Amino acid sequence: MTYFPHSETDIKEMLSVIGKKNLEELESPIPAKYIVKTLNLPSQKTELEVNQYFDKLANKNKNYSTILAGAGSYYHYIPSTVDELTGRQEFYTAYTPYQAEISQGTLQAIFEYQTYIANLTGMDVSNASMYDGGTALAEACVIAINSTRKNKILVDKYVNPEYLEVLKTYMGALKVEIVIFESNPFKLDVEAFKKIWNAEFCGFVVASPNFCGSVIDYTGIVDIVKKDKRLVIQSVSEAMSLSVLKTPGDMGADLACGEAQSFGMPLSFGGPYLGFLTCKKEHLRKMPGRIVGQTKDSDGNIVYTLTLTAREQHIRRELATSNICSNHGLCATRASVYLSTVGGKGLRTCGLANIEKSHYLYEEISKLAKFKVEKSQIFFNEFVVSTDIAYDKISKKLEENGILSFLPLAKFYSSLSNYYLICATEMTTKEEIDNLVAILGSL
Amino acid sequence: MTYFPHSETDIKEMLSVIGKKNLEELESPIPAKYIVKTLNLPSQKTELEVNQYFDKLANKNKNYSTILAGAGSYYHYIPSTVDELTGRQEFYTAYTPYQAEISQGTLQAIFEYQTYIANLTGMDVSNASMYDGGTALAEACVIAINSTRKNKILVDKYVNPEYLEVLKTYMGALKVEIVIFESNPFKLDVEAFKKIWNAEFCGFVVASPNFCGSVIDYTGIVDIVKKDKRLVIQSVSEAMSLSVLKTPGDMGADLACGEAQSFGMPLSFGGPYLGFLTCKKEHLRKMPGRIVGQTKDSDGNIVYTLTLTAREQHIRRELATSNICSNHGLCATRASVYLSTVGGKGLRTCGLANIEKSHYLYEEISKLAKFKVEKSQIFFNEFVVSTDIAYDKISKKLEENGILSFLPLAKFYSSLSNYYLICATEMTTKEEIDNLVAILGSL
Amino acid sequence: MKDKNIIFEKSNNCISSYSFNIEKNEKDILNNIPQSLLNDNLSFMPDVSEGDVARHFIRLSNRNYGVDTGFYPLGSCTMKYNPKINEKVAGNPDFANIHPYSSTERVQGVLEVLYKCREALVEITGMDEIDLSPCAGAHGELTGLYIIKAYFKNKKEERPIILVPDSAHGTNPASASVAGFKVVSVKSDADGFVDIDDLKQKVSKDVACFMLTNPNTLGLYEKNLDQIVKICHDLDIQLYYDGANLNAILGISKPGETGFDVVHLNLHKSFATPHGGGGPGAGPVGVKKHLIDFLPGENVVYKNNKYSLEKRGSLSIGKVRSFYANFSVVLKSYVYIVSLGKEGFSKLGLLALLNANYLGVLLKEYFDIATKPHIMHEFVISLQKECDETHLTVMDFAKRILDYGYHAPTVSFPLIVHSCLMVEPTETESKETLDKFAEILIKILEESKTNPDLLKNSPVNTPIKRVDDVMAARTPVLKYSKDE
Amino acid sequence: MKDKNIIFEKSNNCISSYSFNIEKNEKDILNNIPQSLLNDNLSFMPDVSEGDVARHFIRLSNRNYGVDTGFYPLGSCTMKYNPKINEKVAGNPDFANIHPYSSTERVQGVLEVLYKCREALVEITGMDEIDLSPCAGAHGELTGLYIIKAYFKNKKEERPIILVPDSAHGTNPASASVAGFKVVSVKSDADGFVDIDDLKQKVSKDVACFMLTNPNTLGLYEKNLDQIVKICHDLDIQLYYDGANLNAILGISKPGETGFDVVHLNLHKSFATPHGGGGPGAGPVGVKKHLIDFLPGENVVYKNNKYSLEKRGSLSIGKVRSFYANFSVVLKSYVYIVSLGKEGFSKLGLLALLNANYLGVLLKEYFDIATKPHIMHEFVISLQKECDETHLTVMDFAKRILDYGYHAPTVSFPLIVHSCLMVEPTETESKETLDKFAEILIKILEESKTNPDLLKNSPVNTPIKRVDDVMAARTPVLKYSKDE
Ligand SMILES: Cc1ncc(COP(=O)(O)O)c(C=O)c1O
Ligand SMILES: Cc1ncc(COP(=O)(O)O)c(C=O)c1O
Repeated sequence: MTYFPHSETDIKEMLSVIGKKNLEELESPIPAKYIVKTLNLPSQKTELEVNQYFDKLANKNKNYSTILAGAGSYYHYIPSTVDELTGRQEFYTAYTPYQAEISQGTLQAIFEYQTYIANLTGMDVSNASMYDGGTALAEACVIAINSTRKNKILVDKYVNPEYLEVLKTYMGALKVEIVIFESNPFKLDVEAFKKIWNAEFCGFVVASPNFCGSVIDYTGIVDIVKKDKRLVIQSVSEAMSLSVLKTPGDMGADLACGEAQSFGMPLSFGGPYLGFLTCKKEHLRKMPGRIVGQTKDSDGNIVYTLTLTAREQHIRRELATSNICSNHGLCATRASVYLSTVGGKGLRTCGLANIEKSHYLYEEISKLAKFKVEKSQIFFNEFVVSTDIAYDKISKKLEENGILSFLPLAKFYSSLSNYYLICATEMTTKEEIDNLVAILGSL
Repeated sequence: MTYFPHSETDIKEMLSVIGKKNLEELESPIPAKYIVKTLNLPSQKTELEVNQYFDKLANKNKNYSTILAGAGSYYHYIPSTVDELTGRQEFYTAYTPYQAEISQGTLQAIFEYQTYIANLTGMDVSNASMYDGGTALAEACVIAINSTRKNKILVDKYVNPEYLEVLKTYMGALKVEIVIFESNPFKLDVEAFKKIWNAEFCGFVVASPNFCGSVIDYTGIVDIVKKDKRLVIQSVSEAMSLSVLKTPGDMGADLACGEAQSFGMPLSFGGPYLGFLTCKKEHLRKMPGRIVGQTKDSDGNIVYTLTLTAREQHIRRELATSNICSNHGLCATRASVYLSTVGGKGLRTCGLANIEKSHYLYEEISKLAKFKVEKSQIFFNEFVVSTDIAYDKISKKLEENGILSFLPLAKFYSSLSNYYLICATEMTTKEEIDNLVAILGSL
Repeated sequence: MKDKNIIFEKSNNCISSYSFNIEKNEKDILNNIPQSLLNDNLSFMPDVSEGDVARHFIRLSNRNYGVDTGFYPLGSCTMKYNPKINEKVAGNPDFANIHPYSSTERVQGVLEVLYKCREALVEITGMDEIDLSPCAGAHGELTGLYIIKAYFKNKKEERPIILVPDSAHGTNPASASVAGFKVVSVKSDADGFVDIDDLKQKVSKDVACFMLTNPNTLGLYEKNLDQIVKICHDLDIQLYYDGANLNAILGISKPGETGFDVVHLNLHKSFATPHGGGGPGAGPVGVKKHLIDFLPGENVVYKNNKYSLEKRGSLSIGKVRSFYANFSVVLKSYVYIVSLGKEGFSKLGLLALLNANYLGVLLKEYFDIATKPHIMHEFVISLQKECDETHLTVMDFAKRILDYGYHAPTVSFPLIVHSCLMVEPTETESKETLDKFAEILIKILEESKTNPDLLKNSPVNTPIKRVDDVMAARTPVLKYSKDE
Repeated sequence: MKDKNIIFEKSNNCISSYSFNIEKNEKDILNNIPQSLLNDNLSFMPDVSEGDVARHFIRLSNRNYGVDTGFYPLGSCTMKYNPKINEKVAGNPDFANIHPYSSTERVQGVLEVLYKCREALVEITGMDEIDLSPCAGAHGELTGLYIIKAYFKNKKEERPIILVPDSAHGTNPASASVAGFKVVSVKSDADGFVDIDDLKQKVSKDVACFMLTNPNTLGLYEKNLDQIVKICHDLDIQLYYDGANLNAILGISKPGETGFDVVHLNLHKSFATPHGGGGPGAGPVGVKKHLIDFLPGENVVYKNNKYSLEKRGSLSIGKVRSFYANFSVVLKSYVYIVSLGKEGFSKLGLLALLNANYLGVLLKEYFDIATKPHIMHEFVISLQKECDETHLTVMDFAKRILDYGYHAPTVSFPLIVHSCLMVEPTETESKETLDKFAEILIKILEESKTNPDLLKNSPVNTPIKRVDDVMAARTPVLKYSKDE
């Protein structure tokens, strides 16, 4: 299957207009020694063959029948409108909306996205998307570094470890020192914070919900950081929690960043997801990436356009706030469709369903003799379970039953060697929970 | 999940404008005794619940991994463009194109469909679709009856039996007598035909390919029927065969009708499919259903519109050529997209692939000791196999192996009690054929 | 006339022509079939790259108007919103890729859908049994009439006549005719109801059936329904309910409880499956007990924890279609039923009434609403006076509506009201939409007086201008040909 | 300013508000979380019926232009046709619904796709290894520069400088900066090639890397590439290949064989995955042997008949993203690769060259084509003279192009050509499309002389008129609020 609209006659005619004898003459600027004879690839396939080939590959995946795992990638319901409406070819096959007059669809959808995300995070400004939760955190830290001119940052230990790794990569190159705040997985110890904090840090990165699922009350440290004119950055790896939790803005954060995969992105083995980044007004000029603004056209109609581009790489080049160019715009459009479809009531009840299901699971597990939950943990849809049963035994049993759950926290934290992360969402059925608990009980 | 856009306030305001106190007052024309309190249906479900409910139902179906069966419902490849382009909401959620100025999409797609089908059947005129192959045959016979004023019709025995049943229902009500021409399943016996034929018949219905898959050369009887000014109607239950077979028009038929499910309709347990009906010019005024014609708009542009409506029920009422109103327009649009995507070369190679695969299967089966094929059978993608092995034994084995094949012809023809219908298409892989043959060999 | 935008003109035999894999060459493959039976006529077919095919059909779609584009108040057609979840479920390959001759064991999900949908429709209509096979409304009518025919045949009665009101939809008399009956029309009274006196004159033991729509095509609920039922049933005349207007009473009242013997439903209207620019629909037929034996084709039954298809008995009218039903359409409407549930259906009809009545009230000071007594789910505006005064046609009014971004109401139906527009908003339209639409109709009325040419030359904001229907019919061009 | 068409203004708290099932009441559920951590701020969210949401976004889509709408000659962006089969495969739930922390056994299909796609890209680029993790071109650049940084760090060399041509895309210097380098610009010569003398002056042991695009942003194949490679490699300066322009040489030549050490690809350009109005894309990075150890994150390996993800060694730069890759984007491009196969790739680049050269020839009599020596897959038109003469801006020309139903070429890039349009047709456009487009450009040129106001006031045939960008930036309104 190829996609070349030329007939043999067209090619001949075009070559003759150009004044070439054959297609190969067009290669002439390339030294002959660099011309490839033929690529060592399989032969062209018909669409039917392609389809059969990928059906076979897809069948090699064996999907779980139950997913009770999150850890930065959440199994939520995607309303039927999301694929249907975002799938419109006009959204799908457009480039970045450089020509506003024929790109109002993308522009308005993104403007609506910005409104949703800014409001859900309690901030003034959202950009048009980042790649993912990890890079969004790195870019947020760049803002903090640039606006404070400090080369050190304090980061909570229980920030999503994937994000932390990304942050280390980005900061390492900039020679920014990351200091880990060895906090408690379940709550923030203000006294410990006071001990480690000083104005040499450009800011503090707190995760809530953190990687253990805990909702963290960090209001106690906001004034401490603010007094030094440093920034509080909240990293949110489960955007669905914004449906019920106090916004980062209301908690006192200056920047919020994170992952909005939950707003309509399929699990898709980890990508593409939807990074978001929002800030209070005063940081606007330091924001990375595209931003859509409202304006008027020459008829006086309200319209939308890419704006404040003087921050960006194509204008500022090496002085730009970031190097990001293509972002995850279609994912942002998906989020717009998702949030518009579910609306306020849908988002709220979805959040409530997450709390209800996960707390039911928590209660049921807490009744099992061989498993322990943390009594004090405040969580949205994910929590920590500990047990002395060997991981292999649990994992084998769950695999046999087609259940993805019990992510071992030991992979990420040596201190949590018998601890597991477990998650329930609105997708989880009571039967699935009861089934899991029965299986655990039998171990 | 409901789809009512009203707020409670809207409802109140609207009621007050109308001057009603509550919604129930709007029911007043209906006698109170006929008002239902509440329907005995399950409770409203959220979209997530609906989705889970139907996922469960879908999982109760156990699809075959191999389909080597046709019999009026053919397993062909549907290019990715078909769902993608026909799925555009502007096509999907439109009504019959009564307002041509905002319906050019449907109208032109149907005009293209008419062009494809008229040409593929070698006829002058196609209507905008019929419900399916069965009703198309019945409507074709109505044309023959009305244009000859004869109340008898001669029908080949090996017309698709589903169509024959439909024909019996329609003709029975009109007191038209159906006489079955007890022909040979593999070829038409002209001498036998001459014996039974007379001018009391309004016409002769021949199937090619017929229900046994045989391509029938009926050119020998065309003159006989024509001499009496009666009509030859060819019923085609596998439109894909038109990719390689001489057109009904060229064979001498006056009317062609049949099933074009193969042009982009999924199997879908038998419907909705796509009936087609085409005719030579002289029968145009007797055609049932919608027809799209080319014309101009007031700017002089070429445009399309529903035309020749004076044949139809909404104008002619009881004198109309048919009662059909809604047809299978979107299926016709699917066929347009299908045929435009595959084009001439695609359709041709698809036809060739059907011949190649089915004849390979035929050859391989012919090598088996316990199975017999008909040496003289000329077929496109479907043929007849006979064996003395008990049906239950074959069927059990095939079911175990997830293969749908060997449809017992005994279900339809008592004379063919050990005969089975089997089909291979471009979808069939060599492995599937070899696998089936190996299984048959082991019986 | 050459249309440069037709797919056949875009063909250029491109090097990326679509193809399927064959191993042998064309000639060898074709050797399996005698030369005399082969064609060589695909040269008219295009060979266009996929990208150009995509652009072609996307362009066409952009020249089309659907419910998802905007308000579609096409009376009698119930153009309500088509939920996306219905499509998603129907697109599931475990539903879509099923051969109709699969073994019963492998299609339990399909059969359960059919069974349960039928059960739900029985409950909703108040009939005793439902058959899902008909492909559309008219096909349902035909099936219903076959059933009635078979019923009388079985009783050895000759009943050659079907009564239809003069306000009936064209399919009613046409179906009667296709079913081999003679049609006799029953007059409407001044208000638009069935004229009881005329009915009394026309009933007899020669009449097999009286076909009604209720509310009728003027949007009026038959006020003398009990009387009509009695008049008919006294002579064993079967009462037929054309379900095109069911939306008005959906969830409020059941045709089966008001005396109807046969009813057909339009799943593509009342049950929210997309009409697709002309079907596919589905027109299930419901009957009362005395007619069950005559239902067509097969029946889905549930026995010993297993669903299966069973051929009906010897009194059955036989099949009216190939295979069992328009399965995916039935499936979509079943998704709709499951979604709404009893709570949804308890509001559906009421909101359809609310919308029609509200819009009617907004318009009644300005327009002559033909259905004065009481509006149900739709109403008919007569523009007779306006047309007489301005020398405009009702079509001019309709076309001007397109200019404002709406689909026009149904034009010139029912036939008994001259120069009419039939407006059916359905329950899925918001107050805001109705307010705006009323405003526009009133504006157009104003325009018709101050600037009638605006209407005469309309539409101007549409992809194309006013279409010449006369030319289309006078010199029919019904397929494209390269040489013309 | 109130936009009546924004979703937030459509909200009316409708009775069909979407919801999820909960068993307990809200208060009881929220009891699980302290009051002080809860919000009460969703009142800004709309509650709109699904039908109105559908109409909203369909209306928006109708105000957008994609490749499927028409010709999109946006230079440097390679807006080719996005095959529908790619989307169909990626939509398969067996690919889409996979959690990244699934056990290796359950994701063999996913891993095989990743492995084989990587293998194919290694073959296509001539690099020794490819990493699939970066999310876009710029992200690939950053990753590549991190790798180079790590390489020199491992060699204990301090190399603070990155060279970029003055014609480079903005992401090149920006990425260098984000990667903690200093940027030094290398001049272009009069024809647009790298000025070798300037390069010679700027290279030193302080330079880590020279970032090139080849063909460069003018569409020129660097004629002195061998020399450039030698100059750089003599000082161990790494040569970086920005793959944005790979389409020109795809299937013709391999960057890995011409001396590049690092290359990134834009799967959303050269490999036909949809750009979606701003991503998601994927920007795989390829390197030569000496850099493999520094690649980021994890690696898909195949051992003992099993695919798995393996963390890379201690020299790795670490992760540049969460999880492994933009899987569905990689999958789509792999479908594309499998579809085209070696035969497809043997034509792809040549036809891209053919289209650009053909269009260039059609235009060169009328326009000043900045890339005189030889056009590859795109070319740059300078409108400096025309703008000077008519007092129009290049933007006026671009906007007028929209009026004829095309997307405009890239405007004002590369920066070294004043008032320029950069035109890239790609191989999926037909001769017919190119002929028509050339005709229109020539017509607009004529218009600019005879009726410049036409251009100044353009566009007029678009859904909206010319946008006021100054106002947008001066008083930024970046989110909707009800009260303003
Ligand atoms: C009153 C009435 N009856 C019958 C029909 C016929 O229904 P269908 O188009 O589904 O055959 C219609 C459809 O327009 C109608 O409005
Ligand atoms: C030459 C060049 N380099 C790099 C990029 C950046 O690629 P992306 O937008 O995928 O980050 C672009 C995209 O516009 C480009 O044209």
